[in-house]
Amino acid sequence: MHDILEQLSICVERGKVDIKSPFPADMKGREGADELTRKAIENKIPASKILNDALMTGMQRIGEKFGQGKAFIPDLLIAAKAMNAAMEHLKPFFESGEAKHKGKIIMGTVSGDLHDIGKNIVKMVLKGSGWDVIDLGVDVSSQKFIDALAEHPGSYVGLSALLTTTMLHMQDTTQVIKDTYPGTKVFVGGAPLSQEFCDKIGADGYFRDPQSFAKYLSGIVQ
Amino acid sequence: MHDILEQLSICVERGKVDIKSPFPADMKGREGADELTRKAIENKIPASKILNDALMTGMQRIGEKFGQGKAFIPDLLIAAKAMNAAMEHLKPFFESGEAKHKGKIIMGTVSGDLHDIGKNIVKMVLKGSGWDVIDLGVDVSSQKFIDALAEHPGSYVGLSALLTTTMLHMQDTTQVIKDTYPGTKVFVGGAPLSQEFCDKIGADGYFRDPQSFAKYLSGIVQ
Amino acid sequence: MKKFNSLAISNADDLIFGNAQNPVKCGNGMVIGDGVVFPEINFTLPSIKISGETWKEVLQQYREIADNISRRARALKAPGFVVEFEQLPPMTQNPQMGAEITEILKNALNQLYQNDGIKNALRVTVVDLRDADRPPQLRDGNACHQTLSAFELSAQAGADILSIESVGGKEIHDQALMYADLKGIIASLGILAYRDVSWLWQQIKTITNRYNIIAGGDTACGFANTAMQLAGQGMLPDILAALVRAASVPRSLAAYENGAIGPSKDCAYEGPYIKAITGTPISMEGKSSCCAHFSPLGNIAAAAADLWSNESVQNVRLLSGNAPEVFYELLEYDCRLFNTATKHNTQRQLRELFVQSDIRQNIQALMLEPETVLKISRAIVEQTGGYNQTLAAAKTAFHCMQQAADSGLVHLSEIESSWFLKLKQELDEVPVLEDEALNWLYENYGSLFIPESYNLKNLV
Amino acid sequence: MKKFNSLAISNADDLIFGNAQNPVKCGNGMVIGDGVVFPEINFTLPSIKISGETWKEVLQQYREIADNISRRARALKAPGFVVEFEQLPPMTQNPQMGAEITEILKNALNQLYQNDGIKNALRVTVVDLRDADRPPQLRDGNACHQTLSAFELSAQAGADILSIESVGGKEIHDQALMYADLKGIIASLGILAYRDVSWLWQQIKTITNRYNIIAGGDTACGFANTAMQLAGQGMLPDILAALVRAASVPRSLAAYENGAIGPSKDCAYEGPYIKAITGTPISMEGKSSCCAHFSPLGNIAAAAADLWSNESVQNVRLLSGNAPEVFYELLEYDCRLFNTATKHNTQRQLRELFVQSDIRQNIQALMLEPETVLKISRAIVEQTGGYNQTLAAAKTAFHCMQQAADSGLVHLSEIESSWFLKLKQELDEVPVLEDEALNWLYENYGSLFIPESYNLKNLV
Ligand code: B12
Ligand code: B12
Repeated sequence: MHDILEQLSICVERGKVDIKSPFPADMKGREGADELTRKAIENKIPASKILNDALMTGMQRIGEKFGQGKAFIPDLLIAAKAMNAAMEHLKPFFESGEAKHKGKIIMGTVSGDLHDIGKNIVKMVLKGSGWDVIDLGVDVSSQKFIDALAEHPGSYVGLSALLTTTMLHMQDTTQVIKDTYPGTKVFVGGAPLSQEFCDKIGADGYFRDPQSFAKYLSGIVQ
Repeated sequence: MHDILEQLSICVERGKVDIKSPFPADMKGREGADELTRKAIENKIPASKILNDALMTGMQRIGEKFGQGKAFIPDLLIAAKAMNAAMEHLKPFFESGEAKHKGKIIMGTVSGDLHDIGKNIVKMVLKGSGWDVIDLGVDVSSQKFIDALAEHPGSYVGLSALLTTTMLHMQDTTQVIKDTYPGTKVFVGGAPLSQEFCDKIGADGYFRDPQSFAKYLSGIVQ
Repeated sequence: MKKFNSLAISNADDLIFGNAQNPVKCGNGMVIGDGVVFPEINFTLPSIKISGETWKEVLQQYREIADNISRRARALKAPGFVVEFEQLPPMTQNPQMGAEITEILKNALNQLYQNDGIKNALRVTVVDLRDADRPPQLRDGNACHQTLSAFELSAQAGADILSIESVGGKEIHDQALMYADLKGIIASLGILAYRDVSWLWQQIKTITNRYNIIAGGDTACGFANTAMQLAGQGMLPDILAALVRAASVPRSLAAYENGAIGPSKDCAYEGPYIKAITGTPISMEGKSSCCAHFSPLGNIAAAAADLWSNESVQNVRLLSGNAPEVFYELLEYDCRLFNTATKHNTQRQLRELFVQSDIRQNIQALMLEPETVLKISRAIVEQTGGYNQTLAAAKTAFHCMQQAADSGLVHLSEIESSWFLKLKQELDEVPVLEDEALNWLYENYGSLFIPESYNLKNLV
Repeated sequence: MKKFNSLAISNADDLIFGNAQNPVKCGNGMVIGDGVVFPEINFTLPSIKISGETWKEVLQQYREIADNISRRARALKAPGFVVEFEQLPPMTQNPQMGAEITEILKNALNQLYQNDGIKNALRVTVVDLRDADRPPQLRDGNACHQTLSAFELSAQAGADILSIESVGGKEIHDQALMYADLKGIIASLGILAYRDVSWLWQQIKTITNRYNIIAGGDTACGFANTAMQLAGQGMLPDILAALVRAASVPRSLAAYENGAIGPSKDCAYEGPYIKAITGTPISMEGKSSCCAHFSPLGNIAAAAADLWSNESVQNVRLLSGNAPEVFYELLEYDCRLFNTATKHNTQRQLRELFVQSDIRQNIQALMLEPETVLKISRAIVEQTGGYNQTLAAAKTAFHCMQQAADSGLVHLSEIESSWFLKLKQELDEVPVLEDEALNWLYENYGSLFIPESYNLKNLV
């Protein structure tokens, strides 16, 4: 593989945005994702090759490390920053200016519930593994999910709840979604949930953490 | 009240069967339920008066003490023994030879479950408060309950279960009973149960202990 | 048959958590009773019927439990633990069912050991199906054969330790308890239960020998814990429950006379006696088994524990996670405390705190107080034969309670006191000779048991 | 406003469970922090929607919980306990709902005291509804008014102690935490959260004064416990969670500067700092709150507790009974142990065992180690103003962690070590001046918060 691409993938993996960025300490003063992408383009490496062989590779590596407990959320986010810096240069080469997405997922914390940290993490991890996530925020009514599905037909839906008293809203929400858009897959998560509860309310899957959710989703699109 | 009756009620309450019985220690050598009942009859006190004013009164007093945590199961059983000794003399005076019962209750531990201590205690307490209890034992199938109801129409039913895996048999059993004999009241109890579970399976009442069950039953027959 | 004529532990100071004279090695690198207290985590199914249709789901439940506990063990950097798989009736009735679950659990434990170095062992407790019939047939018949076959298949499937809550004698004891009939209680425990436990453990021992695994131990759960539960609900006097506790020791000891080597079973609160007499490591449950039953012994139960158990909890969801992993974490923290004390050489002080925190609250706690344990244990080993031992245990227990009440250590309520007098009188009337007691059993409870079940001749 | 310029407890030996310099009297005969540790039992609804239709059932749930706990307290002959009623959102949104439940609980507690002499007090924690909007309006608007009105109605309905888990500054902190952005973390805690807590507790204090009840305390739950949860799930470094813990102290301290007198809130693990600085009795949760969340601090959390809590558990059925009574029993046994140690004058040894059992396992535990608590507390009281205090706390915490790692007390994994270097570097770059930090906040997170909510001028 091209040396520049290898270096670039490392910059993404380790979150080295540009030459000025202080992290990681051992790469201080060296060129980052920004500079290396420019160089790669100058070297006439095809944009799709840069994207796939360097940027995606780097993201994938940090994602795997995260899955193995060898990286944290901030590592993912910083890698994403480096990736974004690189993408700025690649945008003109892609029609839509965006990398190809695996699909769309509409996410939200259900009605009455304001806990969103878990949901946000799921969002991040899914984004990191190539999904287009539409985040409806917290305290989201069934109607809002329906509206979002109207706007983004064929999306998957992910519901989050952290309270024993709001998790039951997942039931109506799932019901309404399935009634209005039959065939829509609805996934659920959040600390008080269980597989049993998921089965009871007729949702299509429960996941305890974003990693297993992402793995499952990758499975169904392949 | 007649002095003999007062003494007799004390013998029943305290479980003094006859002159030879060593308990209670402070009544050693004194006449017991056996002798005093004979005396009462000799004194031409009407049998129904002996039953109501002495025997039942004694049983009621010990039952109340039990309810207040001032007596134990063996106290109840020993009182019942004294009562039975007295009843031997009264039998000829009653048509059926039995005191008037409040009603019949069919009891059993459900299919697959062998725990019976709790059920037996419930039985004792109910008997003590005037109910006719038909005990079907442990590991009782739905069919056996139906058979018993055929034999004792109009009875209440009490189901017991101690295992999380057998409590679900209460559901079918209740169902079958209600289908076959609509209007039959089914009550449930046992350590893993809850009001919620009772509601879910469509039973008519859950009680955590025999005292509250007995209190409730007395309420509905009045 | 082994006879225990003297105490393995004769100084109360040495009757302490984490240390047993004869540690037990088993499973994946586990050594029990050699200085460290480990959790013994137990669990059961949530409300679910066991049938062909639900079988997949049942297996999935056990898989989930094993995964969750493993994750918690890793997160807490646990040194090791024991898992108890307590079968439910259909799993023993169809021993291949129990075996299938045993295998799932064993595989998960093997993996945890290989990947993370966390030591572990699997205890399988089968259901004593012989309890199903009244009167029960104990040495023959379908229930007996199924029970023994469940042991066999569990061993084959990977169990490291076998246990049972055996029920011989209970057909009498259940009734005798209700009447607070000490003659019946002592005869059923000392003659019937003692004989059944002896016979049963010979059978189990031949199986564990064949598979080179551990014969754990039995428990008087159906006797003494029932009494404890009933006392807790205000149905029986506490002093009676305490008496039954002591009187049940010889019957459980019979397992060790016949080949069991521990760890004893968690719900056997007679554990400290077994440890004092035989030097066997013991499993105990206390405050952290609140999920399974309330208890007047929450802290004092820890005094001599080598495994520390939660008794049992359904696989239901709590706010933090599923109940089995939740209680696993709780046990792990308890064990950290025990083991830190041992490391700092302050284990005796900690034990003293456990003892002192319960001893004044309920007379049942007295039965687990180390000096009392030794006193009663001594009375037991001075006797030979189950009946003599049981009667001696009861009498000594009564004596200890009397002293505790007299000295003001424990306050007895008014009804407890009046029962105290009653029981004292009754105890004096219990036959001293086993034969006499046996005759009395035949006379008073003859219809309730089958003499052949105990290899006794039918007197009639 | 009170200023704390020195430590109420300057000797680590005195930072110990059961004893606070300024005990709090409240409720039915309760005195907290005067030598005895009491349980603080918390509970919540099982899976059930709160609506007009279910309201009767909801009330019935709370009645059942109160009955069950009372029965347990009687059975265990408990000297006393605190109940926390933590409201759920609809109960604060409709404060008369919260009040109705408060009344039910209070009546049950009054009865228990009258009939059985068991001391007790009722803490009511309302929901900080202001969190609902982004950016949140903190000092005005519907959510703010409802929240304050819930305090008022709870007080009227019989609350003895008021608490809240307030959220000012969280709108920034949530984001900053994800990026491990120390500048954002310290500024949001030290400037925004500090200002909001100060204002909010002035409001609460006027209410508690009016009803002559107790202003309990606040908690950095949404900040530091979130970080702890995330670290527990492998999402954030432990060292970051530890840092946030220390950095959240000044923000919670602001409640005490403005009238709170304790007991602090259970989930505020900053409690020991509050106790060291102000002498206030504190509520802590540890291993026995495993029902509510897993924790790397199960034992060490007990070191300085005056109330010992289970955080929260749903009213679901376990094998022994309902979960709230189950956890109540567990807490009671824990407290027996604490109090027995105090009675035997071995409380310091027991505390040492709690500390030593966790300290090597996870660096977050270091933040609760008494000497470390005092070191960081000292650094805090030497500064004035929330921002300076927060920065000093973070720096001192970092220093303590460095020492612990260097001395080998704690072992850091490879990624933890690499993050250690990263955070060290970042910490050096955090602005020393509050104004500078504020400007930086405007620049980097300006769109996420409303300056008026903090009585700050809008810089743009
Ligand atoms: C932080 C926190 C808060 C913060 C919320 C901050 C925020 N912006 O989210 C604040 C302080 C505001 C808060 C408020 C309240 N909270 Co709160 N809170 C917590 C706490 C401590 C941590 C939650 C958290 O963020 N965890 C970390 C994240 C990463 O984990 P997670 O959410 O479980 O998400 C993970 C998985 O579940 C999964 N996941 C999540 N969603 C989804 C979705 C899908 C589709 C999939 C596949 C996976 C998935 O992936 C995530 C990453 O692994 C918990 C305690 C606990 N044990 O969870 C209490 C807790 C949830 N809160 C509780 C309570 C009671 C409340 C309040 C009512 C308190 C009060 N009286 O004020 C209010 C309610 C506000 C409201 N209307 O919602 C209770 C719930 C009790 C109950 N009855 O259910 C808990 C359990 C604490 C307790 N007392 O025991 N809380
Ligand atoms: C004694 C006992 C036994 C004895 C049973 C003796 C007997 N003849 O009943 C023996 C040793 C035989 C036994 C066996 C088993 N047991 Co068992 N047993 C217990 C124990 C310790 C006490 C039960 C008891 O008698 N309590 C005292 C009585 C008075 O209380 P109660 O039954 O709850 O009844 C009261 C109320 O509930 C109510 N009530 C009861 N019935 C009814 C009915 C009505 C209509 C009403 C209104 C009220 C009511 O009134 C009663 C008086 O107040 C419990 C532990 C516990 N925490 O309960 C385990 C327990 C129930 N057993 C358990 C288990 C697992 C078993 C076995 C499978 C063990 C094994 N592996 O061998 C077998 C199963 C046998 C079978 N097929 O049923 C588990 C259940 C777990 C689960 N999944 O549900 C428990 C919880 C112990 C544990 N491990 O935690 N057990």
